[in-house]
Amino acid sequence: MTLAAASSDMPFVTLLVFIPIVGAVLIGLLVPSRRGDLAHVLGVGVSLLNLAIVIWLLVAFDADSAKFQFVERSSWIPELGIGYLMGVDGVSLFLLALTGFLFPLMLLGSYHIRRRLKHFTVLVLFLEGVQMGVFGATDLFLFFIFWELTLVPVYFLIGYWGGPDRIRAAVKFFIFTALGSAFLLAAIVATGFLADGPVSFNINEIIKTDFPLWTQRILFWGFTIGFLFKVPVVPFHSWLPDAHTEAPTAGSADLAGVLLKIGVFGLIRFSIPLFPRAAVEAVPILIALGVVGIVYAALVAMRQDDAKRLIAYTSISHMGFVVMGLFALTTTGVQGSIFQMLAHGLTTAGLFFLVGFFYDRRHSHEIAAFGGGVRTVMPVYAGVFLFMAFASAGLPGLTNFVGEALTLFGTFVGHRWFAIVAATGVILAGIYMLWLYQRLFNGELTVEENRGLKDLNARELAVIVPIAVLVLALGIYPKWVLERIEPSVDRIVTEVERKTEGTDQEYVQPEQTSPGGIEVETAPAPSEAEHDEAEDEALSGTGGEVSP
Amino acid sequence: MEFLQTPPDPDAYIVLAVFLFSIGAVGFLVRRNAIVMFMCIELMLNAVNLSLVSFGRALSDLSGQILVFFVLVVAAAEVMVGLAILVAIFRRRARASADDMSSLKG
Amino acid sequence: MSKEAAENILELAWIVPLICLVSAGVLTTLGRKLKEPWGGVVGVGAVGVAFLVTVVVFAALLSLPADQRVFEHVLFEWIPAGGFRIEAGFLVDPLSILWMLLVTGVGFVIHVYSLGYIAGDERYTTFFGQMNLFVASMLILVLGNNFLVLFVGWELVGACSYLLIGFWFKKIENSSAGNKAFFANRVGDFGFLVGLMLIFATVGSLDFDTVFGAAYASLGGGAGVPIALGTATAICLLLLVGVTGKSAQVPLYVWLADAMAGPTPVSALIHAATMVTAGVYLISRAHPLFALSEVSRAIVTFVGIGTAFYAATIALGQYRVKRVLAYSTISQLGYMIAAVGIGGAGYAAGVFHVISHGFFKALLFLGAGSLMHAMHGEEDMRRLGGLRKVMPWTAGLFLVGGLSISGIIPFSGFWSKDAILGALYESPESWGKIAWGIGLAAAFLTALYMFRTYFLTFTGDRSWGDEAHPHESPWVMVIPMLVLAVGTTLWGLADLPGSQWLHGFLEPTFGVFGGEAERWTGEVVLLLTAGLLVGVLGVATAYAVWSRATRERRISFGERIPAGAGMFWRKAYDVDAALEYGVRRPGWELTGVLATVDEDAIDRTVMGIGGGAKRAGRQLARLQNGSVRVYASVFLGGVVLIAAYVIVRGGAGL
Amino acid sequence: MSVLAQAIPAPQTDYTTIIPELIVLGTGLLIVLMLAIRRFSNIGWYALIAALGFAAAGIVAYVDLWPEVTDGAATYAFSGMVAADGFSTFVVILSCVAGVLAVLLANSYLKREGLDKAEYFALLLFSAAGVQFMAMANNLVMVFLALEILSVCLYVLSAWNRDKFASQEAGMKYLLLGAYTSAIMLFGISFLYGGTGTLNIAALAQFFARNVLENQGLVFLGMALVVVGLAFKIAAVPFHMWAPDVYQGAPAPVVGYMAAAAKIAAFAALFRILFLGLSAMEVDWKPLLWGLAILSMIVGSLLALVQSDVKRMMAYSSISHAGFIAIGVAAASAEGMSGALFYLVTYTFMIAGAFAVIDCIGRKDEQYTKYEDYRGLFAREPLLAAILTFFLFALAGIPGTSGFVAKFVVFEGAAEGGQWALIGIGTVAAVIALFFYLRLIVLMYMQDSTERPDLAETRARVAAGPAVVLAVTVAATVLLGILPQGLLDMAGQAVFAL
Repeated sequence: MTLAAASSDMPFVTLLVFIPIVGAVLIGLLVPSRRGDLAHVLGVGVSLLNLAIVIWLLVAFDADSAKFQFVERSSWIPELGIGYLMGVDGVSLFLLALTGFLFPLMLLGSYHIRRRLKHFTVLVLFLEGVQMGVFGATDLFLFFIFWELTLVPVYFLIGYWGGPDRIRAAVKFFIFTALGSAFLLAAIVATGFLADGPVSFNINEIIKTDFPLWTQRILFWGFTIGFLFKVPVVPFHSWLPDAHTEAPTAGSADLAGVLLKIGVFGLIRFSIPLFPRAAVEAVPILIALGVVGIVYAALVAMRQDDAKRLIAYTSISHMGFVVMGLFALTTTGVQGSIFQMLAHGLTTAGLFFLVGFFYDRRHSHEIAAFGGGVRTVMPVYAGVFLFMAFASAGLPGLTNFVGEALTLFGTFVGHRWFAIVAATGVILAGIYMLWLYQRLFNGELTVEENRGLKDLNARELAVIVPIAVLVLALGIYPKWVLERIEPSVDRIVTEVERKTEGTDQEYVQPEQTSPGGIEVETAPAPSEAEHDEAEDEALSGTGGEVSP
Repeated sequence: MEFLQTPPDPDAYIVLAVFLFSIGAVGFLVRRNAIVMFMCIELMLNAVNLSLVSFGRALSDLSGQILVFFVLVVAAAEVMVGLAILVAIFRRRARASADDMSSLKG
Repeated sequence: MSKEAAENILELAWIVPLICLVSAGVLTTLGRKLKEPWGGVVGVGAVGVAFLVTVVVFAALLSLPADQRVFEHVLFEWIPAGGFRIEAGFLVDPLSILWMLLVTGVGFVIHVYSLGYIAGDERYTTFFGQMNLFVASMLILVLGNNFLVLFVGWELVGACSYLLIGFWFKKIENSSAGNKAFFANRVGDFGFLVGLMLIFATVGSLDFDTVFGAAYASLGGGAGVPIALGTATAICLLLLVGVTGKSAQVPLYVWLADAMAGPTPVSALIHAATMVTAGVYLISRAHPLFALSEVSRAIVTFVGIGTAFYAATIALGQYRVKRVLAYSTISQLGYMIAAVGIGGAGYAAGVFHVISHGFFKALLFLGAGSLMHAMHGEEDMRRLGGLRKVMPWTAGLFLVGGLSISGIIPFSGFWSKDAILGALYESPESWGKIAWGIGLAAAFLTALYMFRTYFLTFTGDRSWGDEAHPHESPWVMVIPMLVLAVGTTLWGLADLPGSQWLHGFLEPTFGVFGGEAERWTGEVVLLLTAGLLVGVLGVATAYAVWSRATRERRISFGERIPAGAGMFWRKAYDVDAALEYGVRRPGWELTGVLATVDEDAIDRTVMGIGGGAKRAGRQLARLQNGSVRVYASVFLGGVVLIAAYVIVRGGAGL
Repeated sequence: MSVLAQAIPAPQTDYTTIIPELIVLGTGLLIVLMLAIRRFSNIGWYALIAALGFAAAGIVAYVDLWPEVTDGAATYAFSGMVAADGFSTFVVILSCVAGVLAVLLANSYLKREGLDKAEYFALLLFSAAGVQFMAMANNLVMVFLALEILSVCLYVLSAWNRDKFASQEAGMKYLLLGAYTSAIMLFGISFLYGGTGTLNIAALAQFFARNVLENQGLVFLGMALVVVGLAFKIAAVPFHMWAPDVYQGAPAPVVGYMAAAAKIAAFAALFRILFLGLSAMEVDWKPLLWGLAILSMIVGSLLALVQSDVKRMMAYSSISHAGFIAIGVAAASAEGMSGALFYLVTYTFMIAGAFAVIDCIGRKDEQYTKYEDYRGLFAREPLLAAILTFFLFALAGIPGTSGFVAKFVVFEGAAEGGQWALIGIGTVAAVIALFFYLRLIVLMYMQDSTERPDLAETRARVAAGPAVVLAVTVAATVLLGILPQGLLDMAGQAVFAL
C-alpha cells in the first residue's frame, strides 16, 4: 500500500511514547493546579491524538511480514552496549493499539476525580507513554527502564486517589512488582554479558547466542519469575485484588487493561525466544501454573463480596488462559494467548468502568451496596453489564470466546489433560459471572438509596459503548487481528523449533494429524528461515556494540 | 659502631609494640572517662611509632622514621581538637564520661 | 425451477438468521422506546418473513435432484490461527432445512400466540427482542457448516434460554431458575467443547466434510486419516455429555423443570419445540462418528430410553400442569435420543418424532398457557377441574394434543412414536429389543399421565374458588393452537410405513447409514397395533381413575400412596435436595476454604517476608545504643574477625 | 658510609601537578587571614570566595590537568609522594563540585542558625584539599596525612553547632572513633612497611613483581588493617556504628557534604592501594571487599527499615550505598572501578540534594527531622515534597534517574568480574531499599497532618543557596539518568589511563 510504504520509516513508537510524556510535562508545568478541569480536557486531547497515531500505525502495518517494522535505531550508551531500539511486530502491535484505545476512555471515565485532577491527568498520561515504551522497546535495558517506570505512576494512582485501605494496597503493589523486577534486572545484566560478541542488550543480537543449558535455565527463570509477578500467576498474585479494590476507576481499568499484559509480553518477547531450550523444559511447570491459576482464581472469585475484588480474581483466571496458551508453544496457542490478552483487556476494563460508574453514584462497590434489583432502576446499565458479563464468561460471538477457544485448542494438541482441566474454567466463569449478576441486578430493589439512581449518562455511554462495539466486532470478525499476529508468532515458534533441534529438549510443534491429502501448512518452509538471517543482520546493525 | 652495621632482629620490638597497642585498644573500650580514652589512643599511636622505628631500623631505611614525625604531629592535632570539643561538652554537662554522650541512638 | 436459480436462492439461506438477528438487535437496543404493539409486530413480522424465506429455500432444495440436495457455501474465514482454520459458512441439506422449517414455523406460531400472552408487560419489546435472538441463534446452530459454528449457536441458545427463563427477574426464583439452566447447559457445553478439542486433535479440522471424511475412511471408504475406535467412542460420549446438557437427558435434566418459571411461550418454543431438540440434531448431524463405535450408540440409546421411562414416572406424580408437560418433554426427548442412538431407520424416525413433538407439545404448552392466562397463573390441578364447559376450545385442542402424544391413531404422535419403536425393534443390534420393551412401557405411562392431567383439569367438578372466573382465551391465542392441532393431525402422513416420504427426503444426509424404508409387512402391522393398544390401555385406566374426580377424591387420591414415598416421588425423587447437598454446599465450603487460604496463607507468607525484615532491623537497631565504647567494641570485633581471616588465609610467617 | 653521611637527595618539587590543591588551600588560608584582619558582617562574602576558590580549582584541573593526564601514564611529583593521573584528576574535579554544593548549602544554614562564623568555609576548603591529596597520594604517608586532614576538618564541622548538644556529641563520637581507627590503620601501614620495605605504592607493585615473599603474613595483616581504616571512613558494616549518630547529630549541610566527601576519598585510596599497589594479592583482598559489600548492603537496608528519623534513615541508606560502590571495587576490574566512580558522582549529587531538602524542611535548629514531621508534606509544600520524592526514587534506583544507571553500571562491573552472587544480593538489597524509601513517601503523600497544627504554621523557606543546589542536583540526577554517556566516558578514561 502506498500509505504503508510512505510511512515505513515513521518513528511510530517514539511518537507513541513521547507524545503523552511531553503532554504530561507541558500540562504539569503550564496549567495551574486550580484549573484541574482544563488539564483534564487537555489530557483527553493528547491521548486522543495518541489514539489517532495508533490507528495510523494499524493501517500502515504490513500484515504478512513476521519481522520488526518501523524499526528505530540510534546509539544511546555505547559504553554499556545499550541502544535506543524500538520496533513493532505482530506481537506488540495490538498491545500498543489496546493501550492507545483504553487511555482516552480512562481519562474520560475518571470525570468524577475532584482532588488534584491536574496531577491525576499528568500521571495517567505519563503512564500511557511509559507503557507504550514497554511494548515498543527491543533493547533489554530500554525495556527495563519503561518496565520499572510503570511502577511509579500506578503507585501514586492507587496510593493517592484510591479507596479507604489504599496505602497498604499501593505499598504491596510496589513491593511485589519491585521484587519481580529485581529478578529481572539481575537477569538482564547477566544476559547482556553472557551473550557472544561485544556486550550488547539488543535482542536481535542476543537471540543469535546459543547459551549453554545451565546458563539458559538460570537466565530463563530470572526473566520468567520477574514476569510472573506481573502476570500475575497464582502464587505471586496477592497484590492484584488489593490493588484493584483500592484503585480509582482509571487505575483499575489500566491495571486490568494494560498492566497485566506487560508480564506476558515480556514472556513472549524475551523469555521464550532468547532461551528456547530452557523454555521448552519449563513448559509443563508453567502450563500447570496457568491452569491452576484458572481454576483456583475462579473458585476464590465466587466467595468475594466486593464486586471489584471479584472481577480482579476473574482477570487472574483469564490470565491463566493466556499463560497456558503461551506455553503450549503451538502457533494456535500463542496466537490465542495474544488475542485473549486483547479480549481480556477490553472486557475487564469494560467491567471496571461499569463498576466505577456505580461507585461514582454510591461510593461503594460492595455487592451489598447493590443489594439486587438495580435492573429495575437502571435498565440500560444492567443491559450493558450483562453484555460485558457474558463476554467475560466467554459467550461465543464475543471476543473472549475466540481467545479461550484458541488457547484451549492450541494446548489440547500437546497437553490433553491440562486443556481439559482448563476447560472447566468455562463452567466456573459462567457460574461466578451470572451469580454476580443476579446478586447485583435481579430480584426486588432492597437497598433504599438505589431507588433514586439515574441511568447511564451520555459521557458514561461514550466510555462504554466503544468497548462494547469492539468486543462484538472482534468476536464476529477476529480475522483482521489474527492474521496480523500470525506471522510473528509463527516465526517465534519455528525459531524455538530450529534452536532446539538436536538437543535433548528437541521440540517439534505437535501437529494435528492432517486428514487425507490436505497438507495443513503451518510452519513456513525452512528456506524462508535462512532468508530471515540476512534480514536480521540489517536489523541488529549499530546501537549495540561497546567500543573497547 | 658495629651494632649499627648488623640490623638487629625486630621481632622483640614488634611484639612489644603489639602489646602496647592492644593495651591501648582494650583500654579505650574499658575506661569511661573521655580524657583517659584520649590517653589510650595516644598509647596506641606510640606503639605504632615504636613498630615503625624498629622496622625502619631493620630495613635501614629512613622513611619509617619520617612517618613517625607525622604521626606525632597528627596525634597532637587530634587530641587538641578532641579536648576543645570536650570542653564545650563539659560546659554543658558537668561530667565528661563517655556514657552520657549517648543521646543519639536507635 | 432451474439449477442455477435454485443455487442462488440457496446461496441466500444465510439471510434467514440475519433477519432475526437484525430485528433482535433493533428490539433490544430500542427496548422501552418502542411502545406496546409495534415491538410485537416487528418481532412477529421478522420471524414470519424468515419462515417464508425458509419455505422458498425448501422449495429450491426440493427442485434439485435427490442426490444433489446438499449445498455448502462459505461466507468468510472466521479464525485463521496456525493449524486451527475455521470458516464461517452454512450448509443447507434435508436435515437442516427440516429444522429450519420447525424453528421458523413453530416459532412464528408461538410469536403470534405471545402477542396476546405478553400484552401489557412493561418489557414487551425486550421479550420479542430476546425471542428473535433465540430463533436467530437456533438457526445459526442448524445452519453451521462446521462444529465450531454449531457450538456458537449451541451456547447462544443456552444464553437466550437463561434470559427468557429469568424474564420476570423481579422474583428471585425465576432468576435462579435461569442461572440453574445456564449452569447445567455450561456443564454440557464443557463436555461438548472437550469433544471438539478431541476431534480437532485427531482430525486437524472441525469442518463437517473433513471430519466425516475421516470417519468414512476409518470405515474403509475414502481418503483421510482413520480415527481409532477408542478415540471415536470418547468423542461420541463427550458429545453425548453435551447432548444430555442441552436436551435435558438423565444426568443433566434437572434444569428443565425449573425452566417453567419463564413465560409459557418461552417454555413452548424453547423448552419444548426447538432448543431441547438441538441434541437430536447434533447426533443426527454427527451420525458417521456414532457409526464408528457401536458401544457409544448403545449408551446413547439406553440413556435415551431410560430417561423416557424415568421422566414418565415423575410426570405421573406432578400436580402442576406445566411441570407435567416439562417432564413429558424430557420423556419424549428420551425417545428421540434413543431413535437416533439406534441408527439406521432410527435417524429418520427420530427426525419424524422431533417435528411431530414440536407440534403437539407446543400445542399442549399453549393450551396450558391459555388455561393459566384464564386462571391468573393458577396451574395446580388440585384446584382446577371442570374447565371443559368454560373453555371448550382450549379443552378440545388440549385433548387433540393429549391424544397425539399418547400415540392414538390418526395423530402424528402415533405414527412417529411407533416409527421409533419399530426402528428399535427391527435394529440389527441385540439390545434393540430390550430398548423396545422399555419404550413400550414408557408409552403406556405417557398415555396415563397425559390423560390424568386432562381429566383432572378439564373434567370432574369445579374445585376452584369463586374469586376466579375463567373464560375462553382471545382468538389471537386460540388460532395458533388450532394451527398446531391441524399440524399434529396431518404430519403423521409424512412418514406412513408405505410411502416413507420423509425417509426418502432425508436420504442424501444419512446416505448409507439411513437404513431402508419400512413396508407394510405383517410384523409392522403387529408393532403398530401393539403401540396403539398400549396407548388405548393408558387412556382407559386414566379415565377409570380420574374422570369423575370430585374435589375430595381429587385431593385424597394424591395422599393415598404411603406418605414418605409419595412425597419423595412427588418431589421428583428429591433431585433438588441431592443437588443442594451434593454439589452446591460442598462447592460453597471449598470456595470458602480457598478464599480464606488466599486471604491469609499466601498473603501472610508474602507480607511476612516484609515483617521478618523489619524484625531483623529492630534487633540490629538495639545494638546501636549510642555509647561510643560499644561502637568501638563492635569495631574491634570486626578487626579481630578480619585478623582471624588473615591468619586462616595467610598461614604462618607473621 | 654510615647512614648519616649519605647525601640526601633533593626532592623534585614539580608544583604543576598539585595546582588545584594549592588553589583550594590558598583560598582557605586567605579566608583565615581575612578573618584575622577584618571580619565582614555578612559571611556571604566568605561563601563567595570559597565558592570561587573551588570553582577555580575545578576548572584548572579540568582544563589544564585532565587532557594532559588522560593520554599518558601517571606523572609522579614530590619524589613519589603524589601521583597525578586521570584517576586523581577525576576525583579532584568531583571534590570541587561537592565543595561548591556544600558552600552554597551552608551559607543560608549558618545565617539561619546564627552560627555565622566563616571558619566553616575554611574548614570546608581544607577538607576538600584532604580529599584531593588522598586521591593523589602515591605514598602511604601521604594517604595517612590526607586522611587526617580530611577527618579532623570533618570532626570540627560535625561539632559546629555549639548550642545543640547532639552536634557536640556527634563530633566527639566521630573524633574518638576516627582517631581509634586511624591508629589501627597506622599499625597496618607499619606492618606493610615492615613487610615490603617501602611506603611508596608504585614501588609496592614493583616489589611484588620482583620477589615472592616468605613472611607474607605480615603484609597481609598490614593490608587488612589498612582496609579496616578505610572501611571505617566509608562506613561499611561492621565499621559503620558511628555513621547514624553522626549523621543525625551533625548539621544537615555538613552531613550532605561529609557523606559524599568521605566516601570519595576512602574509595580513591582503596582503589589506589589495593588495585594499583597490592594487585598481586588480589585473591586475598577480594573476599574482604565482598564481605564488606554484602554486609553493608543487607544490614544497611534492614536497619533503615525501622528508623523513625529521616537523617538516621539517610545514614543507613548511605551505608547501603557504600555497599553498592564496594561491589564495583570488589569486582577488581577497570569496568568495576569506573562504575564505582560513576556511582560516586551520582551519589554526591543525590545526597547533596536530599540533605538540602531535609535542611529546608527541618527549619530553625532542625526541629522537624522525625518521620512524623513529614506527615502530609505534599499538601503543605508540594514542590519540596516532589523534589524529595524524586531524590528518594533516585536513591532507590528507579530508572530514569542517575541512581538506576549507577546501580546498573556497578552491576555490569560485577558481571564483568563474574561475581553473580553480588548482583543477586544487590538486587535484593535494592528491593528492601525501595521499601524504606516508600515509608517516607507514604507519609508525605497519603497521610494528612490534621493532628499536627504546628507543622502548618511556619512555611519552609528555601533560600537562594539551597535553591541553586536543588536546581543543580535535580538537573544532574535527571541528565545523568537519561544521558549518562558523557560521564561514563570520563570515568572510563580515568580508570583506563592507569
